[in-house]
Amino acid sequence: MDLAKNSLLYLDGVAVSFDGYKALRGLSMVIAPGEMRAIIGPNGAGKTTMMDVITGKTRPDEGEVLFAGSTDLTQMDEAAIASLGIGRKFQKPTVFESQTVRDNLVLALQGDRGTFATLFHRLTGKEATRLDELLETIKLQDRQNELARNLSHGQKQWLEIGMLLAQEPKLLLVDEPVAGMTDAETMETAHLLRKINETKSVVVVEHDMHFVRELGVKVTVLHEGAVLSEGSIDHVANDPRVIEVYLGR
Amino acid sequence: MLHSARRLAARAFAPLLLTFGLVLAVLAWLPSAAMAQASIDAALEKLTTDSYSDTIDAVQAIAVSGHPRAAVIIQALQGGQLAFSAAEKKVYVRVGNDLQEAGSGTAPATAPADLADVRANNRVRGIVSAAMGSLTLLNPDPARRLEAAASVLKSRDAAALPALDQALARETDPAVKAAFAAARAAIVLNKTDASDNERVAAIDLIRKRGGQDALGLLRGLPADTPKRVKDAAEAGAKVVETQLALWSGAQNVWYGLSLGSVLLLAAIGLAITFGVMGIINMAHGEMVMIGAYTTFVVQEVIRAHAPGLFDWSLTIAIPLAFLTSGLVGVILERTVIRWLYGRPLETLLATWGISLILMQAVRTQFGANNREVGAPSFMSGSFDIGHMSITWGRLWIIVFALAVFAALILVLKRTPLGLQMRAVTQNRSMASAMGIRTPFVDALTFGLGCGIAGIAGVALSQIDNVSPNLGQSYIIDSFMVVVFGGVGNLWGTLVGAMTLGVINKFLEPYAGAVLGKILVLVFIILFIQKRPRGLFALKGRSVEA
Amino acid sequence: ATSAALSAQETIKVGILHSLSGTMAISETTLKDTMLFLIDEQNKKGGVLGKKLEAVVVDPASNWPLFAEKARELITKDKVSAVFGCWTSVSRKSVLPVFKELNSILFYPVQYEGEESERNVFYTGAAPNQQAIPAVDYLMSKDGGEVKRWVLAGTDYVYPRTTNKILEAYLKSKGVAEADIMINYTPFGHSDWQTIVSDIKKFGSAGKKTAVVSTINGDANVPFYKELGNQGIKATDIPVVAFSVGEEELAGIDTKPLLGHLAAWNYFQSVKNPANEAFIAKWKEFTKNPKRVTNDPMEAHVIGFAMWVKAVEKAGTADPDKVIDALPGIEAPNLTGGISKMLPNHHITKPVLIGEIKADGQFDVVWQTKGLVPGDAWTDFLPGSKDLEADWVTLKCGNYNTVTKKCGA
Amino acid sequence: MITSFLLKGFDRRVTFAVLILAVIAVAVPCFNLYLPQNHPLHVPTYLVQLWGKYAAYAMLAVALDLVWGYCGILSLGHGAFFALGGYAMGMYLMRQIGTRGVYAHPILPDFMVFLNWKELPVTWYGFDWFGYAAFMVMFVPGLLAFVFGWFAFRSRVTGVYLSIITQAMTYALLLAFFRNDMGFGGNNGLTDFKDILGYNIQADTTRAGLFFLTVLAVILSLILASAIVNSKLGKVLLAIRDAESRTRFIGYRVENFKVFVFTVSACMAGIAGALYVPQVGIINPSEFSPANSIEAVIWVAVGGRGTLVGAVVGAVAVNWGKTWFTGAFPAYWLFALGALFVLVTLFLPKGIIGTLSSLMARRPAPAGTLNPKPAE
Amino acid sequence: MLTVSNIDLFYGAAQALRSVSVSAKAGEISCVLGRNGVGKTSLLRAITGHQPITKGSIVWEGQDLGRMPPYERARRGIAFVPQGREIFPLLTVRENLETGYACLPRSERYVPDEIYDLFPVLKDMLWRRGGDLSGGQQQQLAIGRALVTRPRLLVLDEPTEGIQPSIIKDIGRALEYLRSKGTMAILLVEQYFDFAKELADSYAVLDRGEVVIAGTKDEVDPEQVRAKIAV
Ligand SMILES: Nc1ncnc2c1ncn2[C@@H]1O[C@H](COP(=O)(O)OP(=O)(O)OP(=O)(O)O)[C@@H](O)[C@H]1O
Ligand SMILES: Nc1ncnc2c1ncn2[C@@H]1O[C@H](COP(=O)(O)OP(=O)(O)OP(=O)(O)O)[C@@H](O)[C@H]1O
Ligand SMILES: NC(N)=O
Ligand SMILES: [Mg+2]
Ligand SMILES: [Mg+2]
Repeated sequence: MDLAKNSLLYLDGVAVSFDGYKALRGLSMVIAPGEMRAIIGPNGAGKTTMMDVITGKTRPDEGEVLFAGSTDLTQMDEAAIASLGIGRKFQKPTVFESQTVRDNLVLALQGDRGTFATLFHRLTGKEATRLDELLETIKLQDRQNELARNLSHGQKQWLEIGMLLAQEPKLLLVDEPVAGMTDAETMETAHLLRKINETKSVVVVEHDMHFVRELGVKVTVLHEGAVLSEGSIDHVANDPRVIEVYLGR
Repeated sequence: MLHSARRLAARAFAPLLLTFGLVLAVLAWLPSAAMAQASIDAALEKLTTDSYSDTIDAVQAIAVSGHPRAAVIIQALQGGQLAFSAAEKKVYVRVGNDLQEAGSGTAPATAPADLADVRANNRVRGIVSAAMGSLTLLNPDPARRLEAAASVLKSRDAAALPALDQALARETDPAVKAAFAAARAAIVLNKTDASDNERVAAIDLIRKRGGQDALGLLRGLPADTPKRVKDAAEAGAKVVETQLALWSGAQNVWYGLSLGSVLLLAAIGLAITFGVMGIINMAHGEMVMIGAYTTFVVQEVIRAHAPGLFDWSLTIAIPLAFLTSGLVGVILERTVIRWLYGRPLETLLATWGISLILMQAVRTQFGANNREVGAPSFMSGSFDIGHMSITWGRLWIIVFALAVFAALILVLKRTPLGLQMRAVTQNRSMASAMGIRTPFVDALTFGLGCGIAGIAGVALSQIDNVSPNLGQSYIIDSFMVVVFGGVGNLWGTLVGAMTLGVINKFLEPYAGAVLGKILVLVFIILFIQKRPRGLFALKGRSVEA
Repeated sequence: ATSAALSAQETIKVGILHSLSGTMAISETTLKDTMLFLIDEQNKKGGVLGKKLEAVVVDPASNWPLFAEKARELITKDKVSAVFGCWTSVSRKSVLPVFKELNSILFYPVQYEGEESERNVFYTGAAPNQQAIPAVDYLMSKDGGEVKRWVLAGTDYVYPRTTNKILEAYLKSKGVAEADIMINYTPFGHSDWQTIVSDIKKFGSAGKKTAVVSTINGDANVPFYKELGNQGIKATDIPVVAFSVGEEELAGIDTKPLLGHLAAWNYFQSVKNPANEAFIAKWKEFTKNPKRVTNDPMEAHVIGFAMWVKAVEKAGTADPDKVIDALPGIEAPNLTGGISKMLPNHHITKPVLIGEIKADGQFDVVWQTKGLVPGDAWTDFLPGSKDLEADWVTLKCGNYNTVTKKCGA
Repeated sequence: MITSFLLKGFDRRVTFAVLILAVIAVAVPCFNLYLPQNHPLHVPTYLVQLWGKYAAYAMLAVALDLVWGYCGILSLGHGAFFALGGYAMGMYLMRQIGTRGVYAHPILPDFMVFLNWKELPVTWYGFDWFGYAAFMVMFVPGLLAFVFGWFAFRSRVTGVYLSIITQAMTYALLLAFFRNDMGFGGNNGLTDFKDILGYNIQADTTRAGLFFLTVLAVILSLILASAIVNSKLGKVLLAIRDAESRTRFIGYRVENFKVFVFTVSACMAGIAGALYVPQVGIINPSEFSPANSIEAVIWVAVGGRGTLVGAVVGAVAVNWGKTWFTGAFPAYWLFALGALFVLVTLFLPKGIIGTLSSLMARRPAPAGTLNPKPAE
Repeated sequence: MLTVSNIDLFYGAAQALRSVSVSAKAGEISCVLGRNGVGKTSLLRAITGHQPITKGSIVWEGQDLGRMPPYERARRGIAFVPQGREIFPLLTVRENLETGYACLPRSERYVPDEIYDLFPVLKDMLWRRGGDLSGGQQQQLAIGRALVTRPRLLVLDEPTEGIQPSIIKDIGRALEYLRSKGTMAILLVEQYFDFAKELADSYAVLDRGEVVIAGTKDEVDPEQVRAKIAV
């Protein structure tokens, strides 16, 4: 129980099935406040499904999902969970296509999300500065007034990362952030995440082993909906079961 | 005997009594030919006054005249083949294009100039058919005897008892025999001079027979009926009532399914153009209408050139309606719809425009009025299952709707074309990259949806107006059905249509047609709250994204 | 719409306000053609007051507010001298204020629920006492089958509801018990009649002679009659007498199974009368269609138009205000052999005919009133209106209360 | 706060439109009332009334564009809100008739007298007072929209499912209002109005005044709608329109936003209906007919979805076309109108205003591809 | 043999490709590299016919493809694995594969076993809807689906995106195998440089819509390429 109390995110025995197919089978995991965790695992292991469960997109059939030791996430909807401070970047980049890059970020900026608050909202100087910072981070300053639909695949990835940052969540769930990025960008992203981790907790899913190594954090390996192995990157990379199902020879 | 028969016949409740009078007269007393001739001549003269009451007197007189041509004359009147000349005071029977003098059967030298039909109104027709029916208690055709039994059951007249007893004694066919027995029981039950035991036995028999008529009989006893009989009748009525309630449940299901099949037919084409292709096809109803007009044209051509084929008219119309509506669909797809893929909401605007154009085109070509589409003989009439009546037309429509549905499912799920259709509508550019000729498949899919709507038009022409507005009256229901069932799921459309049909038919008797319809709409609204993606919702990641 | 061949000085314009599209086009298109035909005929005779008549046709598209808009357009923009138009009561209600405001003339040719008499409107169709009540009287007579049990089936709107209310009161006054009256309403365009027809069948199987009085309107009729045929309800068992089914409607139905069902109107195409035969012949010629039928509302326009022409000639001007005053008292022959007269209440005198459906889609007239029945704007069978009287000649009032002796009070 | 909020509404397009509308609002009544009949600029009363009707339609279109164009809620039932507003106004006008009805009943409207009603139904209480009626004009449609939206949006009914249940709603109301038992005049509806706030409803001055008020209402609704869509809430609406579930994941309560615009829009539609009724002189159940609501959607599409000003232009253009066609070619006008709709979709894919503004921005539409974005 | 010469491509007014030339030969793997948004995908869309070009030519097996629609190109042996997978979401895995039959003669309408050998997961999931698969599974399906058409030119847009390391290796081996058959030209767009380097027979590096480095693996220094991408 202590484990749960002192954790930021606590999953215990989470099971999800779709029309009989068991995507998660008793997944348990604990993320401590301020921790960054890398999650790897074969295609179809259930990584994205796990994030769906945490963010309220999918209701688990069984198991406990607690945030900050006590908040039961399984009883809340997406918006409520997001307001708790859990932000997410999707595996397939999803941005608001018919709005400008800048407006995408404005929407994501932290702030009161109430109906009337947004109706009468005016952009403060602080917010504007923050926007410029973010645009610089994601290298889209010169495209800030373009519609998001005109971005290339990789640029959308960046924009989505920017939106995640704009929310300033307590916990960031990042699903395959470097897919479609060049090696150099991959490294940059790793640094970015590490910097963020100074103040926030991060859960990152990736298949890029260089990237995971660069993060230098504890790694959890999922397989068939449950934890297969956990530990440092070197530990899991040498685990024969991980090599068998995931890394290959 | 004759005398008493005549006196009875003169009474107000004449028709059936007269019938039995005739039977008895024939059986018991053969009048001399001369007397018959005299009475029929007097009667025939009455037919030339063009007055309904004279006609009724004449029919009654002819019926009891015993004249050899009596049946011919009455039959002619029934068939509208009896004509008269007021100037000559003569009556003629039309036989094809020839005339026969009614009394003699000889052909007149010249046809009279002022020949006019002997007219009949409902009252005359009632008496005529009773007179004709009189012969049928002993008719060689068992079906006719059954009808005769039914009419006796309805009349419950004690005077018919002896004839009925006689017929009963001779009867060999068990079904007819049962019917005769029931008719007899109906008479006995209402006969004040029958013994209580006889009447209770009759009640028993009627109760066993059951049905709406039985209920009417058991509940409609005269006021002076002894208590014992009354109680027995009431007990019997209760039994019949429960049984009828069950049957009426079944009947409602049947009505519901048959309404459902109409909804299904109307919606199924839309399940393709809207459900599969995502086109908000407001012109769907007009495709149905075009199918109905195709049926009309086919029937016109058949009527004009090959009347013998009339019973085949729908069979011929089905492929033609499919092709006509389908072709219109293909043309529309190639000229308008194809520019709108990826802009589904704009298809609403364009197809609405198309619908206006098609409606007005049909109005200009065929006029604003309803057009007559007839029913082939195999779709007319009805039969009974227990105490439930099933009309052939409705039965065929259900069968037809299910057949169309099955065919469509097969095409979509089991043929390469079906796979290509689904692939194209799910991701047009990727389908193209896989080598699928998307323009061809698009045109064909839209054409298929429209063609099926056209087929629906053939069936709907049997139960509804064939007018330029035909489509408008189905478009809303069609969308409701497709959406209620779950967009993109054909099975949903089937189950949705049947569910809405049955619900509607169960609400209607309690709430009335108007409130019933309102309640069905409210039901749909509430149901969608529970299942926001319809009855058979598509599930899974791609849908929820 | 104006054929601008003649300048406004030389012609008298006549507005035609009938739906040519939408749900009512089915009924109203024919009336537009009738008016064109009548105007054509009149022009052949030299027009009116030495001027040619000019038809102005617009399409109010079965849309009630559009009726008002189009009426206003006809009167103010096209400056027509009179308008012939409308079918449904709601369309008439919609244009009424316009005609009153702009003081023009409307000839309304369709049977309706009554309870109205306006200075600017001339009602050439039947009031309830010219159709519904005689029809019921006939069914209660020996020839009509001495009906004891009644189904009042109608479309759920004002005309059927009012008519049925009047009929219910009337039947009860004739000693019919509550239990022997079944009232049923259906929505516009109702197409699934299975339940209702089987209910009627049930209601009629109680041993008493039963009849259906149908105020079912428009498109719903075809499926209704088809279902009657399918379920084998014959006129000799349960006759149906309809108030809104005429030759035009029957043209769209296979009438063989409907033999003997009835309709009550003030005119049938089959009426044997030289004037009628001449009219039918010319009509077929005008429409170039030998199968084209005629019907009651057409005859109403024939009478109304003839009256208007006479009134214009009497007044010596087509000015609506003068013509309105000239119209009451004008007589014009109807097509059934009588002379109809415009009454001070702006309704006319008409014969009432009962016809049975024949196999060829025509009606066989089986009964008719001895003379002409004057149309009654305010029915005597409803408490609210039995004291009211309309008289635009002496009282100059459409709703004079005979008890309080005041207009509109 | 409110003024600075409303000022956001004045973007270039709206400001331009507001100016033009303001000129029309003043000029048309003046030209009607103060210029002699034979003056070339004189506006006949029937045109004042006709254009007043178009203005009411335009307001309905703006309301619809707000929910459809910006939030992706394709309501096929907006005619119901319009009609409810219209009925509220009609009931007020009906009560103003007083003893001038044909049966001269001091309280009951004519149709109640002749259907034998003995007393005024509760639903009619208070409608003799204009303030109450004016309140109900907004309150009834607003409440219906709020309740309907509350349930539907909470249950996450979206897309065509929502469209179809809004259609079911208006269809059910159509059938209900047809029934005489409802006490709203059945099929004939409410008509034969005499005066409004003591002014004769048929007087030219009243007509001109109503016209002015209606155009003013259009102006206000344009500004309000524009302010809403230009606010941050407007961006949230767009986000919901394009990716509803994504919007949830960044913490917005989508259902609240939807209920908010849906209700605001319904109130607007109700006011439009209330302004419409005294000008056309009748309100009856056919206003609930699903086809009317679809037509309103079509006005918006013709003018340009998601442009607000386009809604005004579309409503006026289509209705003016209808007026003209039905008079000029009564037998063929449906061909013309139908063709208009087809041609607009094919050649002006963003509607009149949408296409105009992209032309002015000199940004040619993405070339060539029929399907730039493959379906997901 | 595919020869793309001097093509220009526009999105509205924005130019995405400027006089780009690349080529691909049977039995070789040609790699296109570049940072985000430089026009790699645009180039492939031009080749497969999803986006029209305004200048230049694309010649395949001696024929100028001009404005030929994508399905005609597919019928001429060009198969496409797009970025973002583009699975038919409501078709089952099997049906997704069978869409490839459209450009095959009746006798060849089957799914070659090699595909299941390469991606065993597909075999287990034949009856699952494509849209329900995980991202990596979808990517495997997209590659398998392209192979069903027995292409002579295989165009792949970042095929390793989202795929687990062991399968990336398998894909690499598969591409080598396909190359070794000698009948198929392969055009590969990649960001994962090490993977590309292993396979590439020739390089084309794009920057801002222009080819900045081009040549065979012998002519071009891989480190130079890596540096160019890293800028
Ligand atoms: N809605 C669904 N219906 C059926 N199966 C599903 C559904 N959602 C996920 N699955 C299955 O659940 C499993 C886990 O999927 P998930 O997306 O979580 O995998 P993943 O670990 O994120 O894989 P990848 O690395 O490829 O992204 C997969 O086998 C997938 O096919
Ligand atoms: N549909 C479009 N409309 C307008 N501009 C577009 C469109 N698609 C791409 N672009 C722009 O064209 C340029 C090239 O895009 P492309 O998708 O070809 O890049 P890419 O090299 O594939 O990038 P990535 O590695 O991110 O996939 C980018 O700047 C992008 O913003
Ligand atoms: N007046 C009628 N028939 O509506
Ligand atoms: Mg995943
Ligand atoms: Mg790319």
